[in-house]
Amino acid sequence: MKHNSILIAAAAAAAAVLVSGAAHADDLLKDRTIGYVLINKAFATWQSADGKTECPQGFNHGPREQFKELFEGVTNKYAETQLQYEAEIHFPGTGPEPRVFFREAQGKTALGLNLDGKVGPNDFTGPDGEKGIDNQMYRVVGCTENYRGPDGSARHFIESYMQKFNYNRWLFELTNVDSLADDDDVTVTIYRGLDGLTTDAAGNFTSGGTQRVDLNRGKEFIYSMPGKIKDGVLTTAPADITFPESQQRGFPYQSVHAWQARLKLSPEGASGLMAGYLDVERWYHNLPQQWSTHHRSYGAEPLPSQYRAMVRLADGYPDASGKNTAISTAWEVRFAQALIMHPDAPQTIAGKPAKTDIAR
Amino acid sequence: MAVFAKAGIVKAGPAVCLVAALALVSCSAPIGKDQGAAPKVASTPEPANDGSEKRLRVLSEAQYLNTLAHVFGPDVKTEPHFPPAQRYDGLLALGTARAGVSGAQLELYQKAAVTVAGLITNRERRGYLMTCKPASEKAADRACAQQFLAYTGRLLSRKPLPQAELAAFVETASASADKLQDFYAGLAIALEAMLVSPKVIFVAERSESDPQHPGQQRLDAYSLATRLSLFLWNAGPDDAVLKAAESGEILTPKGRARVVNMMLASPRLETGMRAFFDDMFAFDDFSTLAKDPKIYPSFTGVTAQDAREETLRTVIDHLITKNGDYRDLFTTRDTFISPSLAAQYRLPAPPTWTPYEFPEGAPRAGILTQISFLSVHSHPGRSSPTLRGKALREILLCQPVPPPPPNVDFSAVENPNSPIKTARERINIHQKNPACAGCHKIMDPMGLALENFDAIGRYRDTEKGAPIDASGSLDGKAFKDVVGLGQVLHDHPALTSCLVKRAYSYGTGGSAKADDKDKLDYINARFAEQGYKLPDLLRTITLSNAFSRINETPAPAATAASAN
Amino acid sequence: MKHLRGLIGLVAVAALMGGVAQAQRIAKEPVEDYIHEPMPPGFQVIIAELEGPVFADAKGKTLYTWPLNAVRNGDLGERKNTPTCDDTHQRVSSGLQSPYPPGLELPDVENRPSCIQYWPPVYASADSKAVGNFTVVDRKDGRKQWAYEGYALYSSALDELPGDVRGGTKWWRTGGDGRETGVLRIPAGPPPAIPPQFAINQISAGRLLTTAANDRSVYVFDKDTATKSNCDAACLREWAPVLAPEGVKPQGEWAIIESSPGIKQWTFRKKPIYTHILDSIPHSRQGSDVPGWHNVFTQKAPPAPKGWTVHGNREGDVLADPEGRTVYIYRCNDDAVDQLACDHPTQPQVYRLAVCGKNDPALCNKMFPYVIAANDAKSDTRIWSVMDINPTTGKKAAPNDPGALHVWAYRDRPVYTCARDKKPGDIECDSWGELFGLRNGFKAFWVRDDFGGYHG
Amino acid sequence: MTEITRRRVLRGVLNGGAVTVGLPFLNIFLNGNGNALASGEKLPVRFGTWFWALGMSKSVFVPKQTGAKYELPEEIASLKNVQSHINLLTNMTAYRDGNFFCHYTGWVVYRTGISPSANLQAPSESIDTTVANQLGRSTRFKSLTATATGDVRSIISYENANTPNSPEFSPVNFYTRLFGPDFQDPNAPTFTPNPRIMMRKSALSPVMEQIKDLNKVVGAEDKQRLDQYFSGLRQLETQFDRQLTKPEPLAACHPVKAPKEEAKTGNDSVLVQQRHNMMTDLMVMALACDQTRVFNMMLANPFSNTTKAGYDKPHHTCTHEEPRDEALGYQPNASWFVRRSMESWAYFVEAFTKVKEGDGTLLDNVFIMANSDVSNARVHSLEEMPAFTAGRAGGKLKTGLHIDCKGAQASRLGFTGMKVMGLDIPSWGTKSNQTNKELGELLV
Repeated sequence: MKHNSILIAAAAAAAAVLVSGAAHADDLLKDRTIGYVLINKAFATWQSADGKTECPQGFNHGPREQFKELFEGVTNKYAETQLQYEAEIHFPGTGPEPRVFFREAQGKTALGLNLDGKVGPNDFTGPDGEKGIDNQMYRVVGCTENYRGPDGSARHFIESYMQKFNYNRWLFELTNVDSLADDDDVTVTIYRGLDGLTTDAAGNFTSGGTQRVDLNRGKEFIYSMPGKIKDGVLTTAPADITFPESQQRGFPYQSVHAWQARLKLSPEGASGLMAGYLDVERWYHNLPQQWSTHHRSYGAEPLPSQYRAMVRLADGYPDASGKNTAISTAWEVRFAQALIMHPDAPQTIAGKPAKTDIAR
Repeated sequence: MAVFAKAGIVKAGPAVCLVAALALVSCSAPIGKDQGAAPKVASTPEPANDGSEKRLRVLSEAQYLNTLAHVFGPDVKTEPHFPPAQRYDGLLALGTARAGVSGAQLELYQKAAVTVAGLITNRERRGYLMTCKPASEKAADRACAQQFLAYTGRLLSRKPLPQAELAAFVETASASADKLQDFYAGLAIALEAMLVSPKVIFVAERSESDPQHPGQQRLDAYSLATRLSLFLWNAGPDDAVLKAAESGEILTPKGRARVVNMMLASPRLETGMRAFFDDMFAFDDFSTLAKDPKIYPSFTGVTAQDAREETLRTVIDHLITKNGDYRDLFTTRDTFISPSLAAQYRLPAPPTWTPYEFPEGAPRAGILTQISFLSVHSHPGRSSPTLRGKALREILLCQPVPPPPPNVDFSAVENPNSPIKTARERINIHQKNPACAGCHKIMDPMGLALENFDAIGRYRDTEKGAPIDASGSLDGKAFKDVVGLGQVLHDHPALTSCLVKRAYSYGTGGSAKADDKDKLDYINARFAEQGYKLPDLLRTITLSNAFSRINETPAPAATAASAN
Repeated sequence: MKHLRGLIGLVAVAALMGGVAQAQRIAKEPVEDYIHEPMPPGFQVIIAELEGPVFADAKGKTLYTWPLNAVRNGDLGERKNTPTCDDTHQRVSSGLQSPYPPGLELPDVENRPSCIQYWPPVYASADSKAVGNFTVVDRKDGRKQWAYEGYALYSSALDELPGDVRGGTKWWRTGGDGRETGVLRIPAGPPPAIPPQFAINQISAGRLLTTAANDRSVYVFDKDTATKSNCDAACLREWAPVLAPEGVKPQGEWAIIESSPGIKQWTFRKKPIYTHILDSIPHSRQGSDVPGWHNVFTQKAPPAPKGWTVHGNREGDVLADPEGRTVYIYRCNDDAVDQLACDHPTQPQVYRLAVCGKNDPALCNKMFPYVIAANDAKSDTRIWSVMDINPTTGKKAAPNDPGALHVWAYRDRPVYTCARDKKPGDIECDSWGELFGLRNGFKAFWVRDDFGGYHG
Repeated sequence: MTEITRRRVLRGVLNGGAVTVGLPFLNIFLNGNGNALASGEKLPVRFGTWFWALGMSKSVFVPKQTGAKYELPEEIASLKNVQSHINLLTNMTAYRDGNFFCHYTGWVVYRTGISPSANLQAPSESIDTTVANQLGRSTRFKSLTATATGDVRSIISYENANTPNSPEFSPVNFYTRLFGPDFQDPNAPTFTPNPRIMMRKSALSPVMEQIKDLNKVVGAEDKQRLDQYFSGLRQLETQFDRQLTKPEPLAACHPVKAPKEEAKTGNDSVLVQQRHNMMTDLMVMALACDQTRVFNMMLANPFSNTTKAGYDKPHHTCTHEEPRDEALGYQPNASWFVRRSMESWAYFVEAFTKVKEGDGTLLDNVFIMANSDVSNARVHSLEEMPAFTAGRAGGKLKTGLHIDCKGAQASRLGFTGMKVMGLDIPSWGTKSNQTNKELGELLV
């Protein structure tokens, strides 16, 4: 087939753009559709200049420090120290931890969105004064170096593997869009993408790249929800979603209830916050699959203590016994505008009948 | 039709530009006559002619490496970094017929030979690349050395080695093997010497008298095989072509036709033609192309590399895969895009190369409007109608333009905060100054037609707010925009005759001269009759006497260049 | 071989003496051809089911080397010509696998065997002389030991029959990234008989043929014959013939054809071979999704037990039991200087219990259940087998022991499923354990990967 | 003493293989005043590289001032007595071009101008091989690579894309290879020509025969070109001749004592420095004795395992794990490791000044480029990367400068080196790392 059919369809509209020239945001709309690909992502951790406001007792101790605090002078048997700590990491309890002290982020200021529409006692106030911000995860990670900006280790590696490992490619496409300035009824569809990010001469990730949609292995990450655009800011209706997040070792995903985004749209892309109630068990279960205890000590992240804090601070989606299973969380995100391609026919490998011969 | 020969113009000066302009004007008049294909007439017979000169050429680095790859395998690689050839009469290939091999260069060949010989005789490869095993690995084995060196010598020097020379190499291999007590080390020494020998590095064409036409000289079988192979495959002849030379079949019209058709049908024709067009379009400029990252952050090294590939892929697909009309290359909306080019064209494209057709009415038509031409003939931070116009004249119409006079005052053009907005206003300054008007009149009109594309080939319809006027005229034919220019170029007689001239000189290894006019006219006529198809042009050239015959009397001692 | 105190007693020494049936698989599937190098007297080459040709001693025991490699905080393993695996019983951890300190007393330290009890050196007699790539190196204890390409040779106490390769494997990125797997022993074998343009990539599905230069998988086309390539122009846009030298001497399973005028193309086992231009990752298998095209293995891995299945998910394909539950492999390498393994039933179980159920065997059996085999279940390959396991101790049990489970095993080590997996293709327990399951933990039995993740 | 022509001596040498030239060597091989090579050729310029691991702590590494007079911040304070011999280049960029491999992409871009597309697989030959191939005189060793890591797997040079050059990692082996039995001391009377080069020379005769055959078929003008080629063969022959004749005596080359015992293996920073200094002394003497003209020295692996006594984390783990000290503004222990590396760099440069050559020192006739694998190791950043040059390259290179390269491509350092060594390459590197511009400020 000489020409790829979708290419022509998408391109015919593109020609209109070519003729008109200037890259005014609305011009990037092609048959009322525009796509974006994620290029930056990190927990939204509000930080004071010297860190003293939110972390008066300094930052948390990591595995190396906790090991000394837990076992030095107590025992030096491998099974009762290293294996015991690893067992506690993989099956953390929720009881007290006498010999170690976990520092939660203090203060009332945090970044994030008002997830429950209410202004509750435990809510935060945004740096810009917005009330009712729900972001209890900030308390959990706010004083752990791994997650603090600008170059906390886990923060850096989660982002760098998001950028370079296509398993994590994450797109959203706005359809039936009349204007990128104001439109109270657009459709937001999330996909996993298949292609790398485009870079410019200086090595920064830029807009204009192509992203094919993964209707095959990435089918489980496809979600759709309504959205509104007001004064160039997109807000999406809350929806339960999952998204891939791997540092190329394990291949886990995150699960978020009432996920929603508030993004400022610009010709080159979109930036702002996304937030929701992060499933505590899934997020914690992913940690040892993502990075080892060795890497956790890069940013002094004490996993067992962190689990206890999450369980304590979880503020949503109670289970049958009334224990909350999710914790309000916010991420700072940036997207680049991208040309999204839908393959002709959805391949259905995932649904393929089971094979028996390993070496087909 | 008056065509400039660069060497003929002694020194640049206002008068000279005027002459050039007049010549052009005169040549524009007859355009009308050739308009429209001549009625179907029996194919024009080739005029009697005594062919081209016998030449001594140096293998280019690509030809040397292609030959090694096909003889010893794609993983026998070396990066010799031979100094680049000099462009002569529009082609680097013609520079190889004048270049010598200095002592320093020979050391590069020698070092490359040591790497290659080492790879061939190492433990991993010897089992596959050598058809025989020595009696003992610790001593000479004349028979096995003879078998390998005969086989390799034939493929590397493009003809069987004379018995005496082969014996000398075998003797070297055996003496070395005994001295070093290692058969393969000895063989490597002989192979190193062979790889730097003149019969490998140089292409010395030999002629013989033509039995059917007494008194007429022609290329001997092996020289013809080599000329064909370097032209169509950009590498030495393979075993099959050499066999056709050994049997003499290649010297018979029917035999040569069979070999030529085989070579035209081979995927290796693509390698040959990519090398030809990359040379003709002067794409070696890409190796030094750099854009200002602050003004054009999206133009990266990858974009430049893909832009070069886009045009080559379009040309090969159009001319070979689809056997299309050469002139349509300047109006076609078909192209190939890669992800990085897609970002420039603001189109979606999956990884690897995808065929793509610009929609009707889009300003992109013809390879002129592809990012390669537009970006390589522009300044780092600004487009340049003059550079683009000059390139189109010289590359596509074979009309060299004299260099600018030394005392040009660029201040008016260069000062950044002048009230002038568009390139057209800037260029008009040239028209007022007689010293410049002569040449700029023949360059700028075409360049201005391309002003809708900035220095990295992205479309724009205004410059600093002012609308861009892309109209103009080429040799008396007016056009209102770049698509119009493409159409005018499509019908310009110099377009097809320029390709013929370049192809014939590239194939025969030397620039066309005054007395080649009737040969070129014949080829042009056949080219027109066959609908300007490249494979047919290649067949016409390679089967012609103009290609295979040799005019024994060497050119007059004066420099070879002469107005033609 | 000196009988070991309890730990390895179960090895049927008698079976070995008898040199029971060669482990040669029934030659239905082609096996890998190799270069027949000169070997010391008594040495032999045996075709292992997964690893292909491996060296073995006179009794058929597979030979291993332990090449030097980096762990997080230093290097372990052996340099050339300097064997270090000796009779010392290590008592403490080396601390080289960060972030834990050195000097922690190893589990079950009293019964911990010495390096050479697990890895008996292949001694050479005083008058043994070097042959081909085999040389004789001196051990610190004054004895002489055979070495291949300079690395000292050992056999494994875990191997029972000729063809067993239970000590170490070529499958995981062994010897590659020791920073995560620890420094592993790898089976030594003769070089494969393939032209230098090609390389072999050991994956779970077998010995995958790729190009040497950039690890691109090669493919064959159903429509081709031994002497003709039927890949037309459109096909050639997605498939590139692997070019061969002009006059190569066809040998063994390799030959060349002129697939189109002037183009010489390699053929392997009478099929022209190509690379897939659209492959997005090295040693990819995406090309085999195109109808009519197949990856090329010099030797395919033995099939999984009857009825087992393969399921797709967000990263690739994984092996599953007949009910579609993903199958997991447990691997463990301890942190001592001699890097002994801890993932075989005869080895300490405390490592596994720590990460599968917080040292509680019951929780372990709930979270990571064994794959129960039918009583009459039988495996027709050596690499898959059934064994009886005491689920509480994790050790081998006699068939009629009370509470013993009849379970499936891979390389003589039980395989598991994962209680958290809910549907076929789930990989909840993949990369679970120390260093994301590569050092002491569980990895799903990956059969294929489409995104280029680390599968260990 | 009878007049022994050079030709007869050579013939004697050739036929007899190892021949003891029992005659006073001086007046036969030296020119009039005995300080330049017999052929009157200028002293050769050598090309070298040096590698340290895990970048720098920017706030205490990058000087505030640029140009000639800049103060050395504390992390590079140890460079004070070589400051006048080196140039410090800061703020260079290695472009990823779509691929990134931690601690590999950075240094491979410096050494090949290409961002590798597969981890631990070089995209092409490294710059030292390119220079070695282009250098005129082929010395005994095409190039010499040494490492202070004591580990043969430490790769910093590639012969071609698939063949790394494994380094010399043990001082004792390096000594034996350099100055062991087959060392040809230029000042000693005995000399055994290398049989392989003898054979290479004799192999040229069938090649010269071929020219007669070609001369019969070419025209006058082309005969000139064949003559030029023939003189090229002659030049090649004299090249081999020179390698077969006893090398001119080199005052700077004097025998070195063999290292007493094998250097201790171990990753402690002190042991690494000891091995580095031993390897440096041997390498400098090898250059003084003209055993090679291209050399590489590698202080540590990119994932450096160098340890600090009493500190439980090796260098690489420390760069990731050590928190930044708020007061100091950098990671104190990570900076400690870089300071030790800079001490080794100072020792390396200073070693060249201790060898007299002609009327200056060896450092005057050498171009050394030094680079690392990252700039901020904590996040593997490839922007704002530091690098050094050392030596005056026979007078072509300025020294004593700090240059802020304002984000220039890292490959421009290598391109400058190749230009200074007289290579005629239009451009180097690919994609965003492709360059054809030298660092002008460095050139005299």
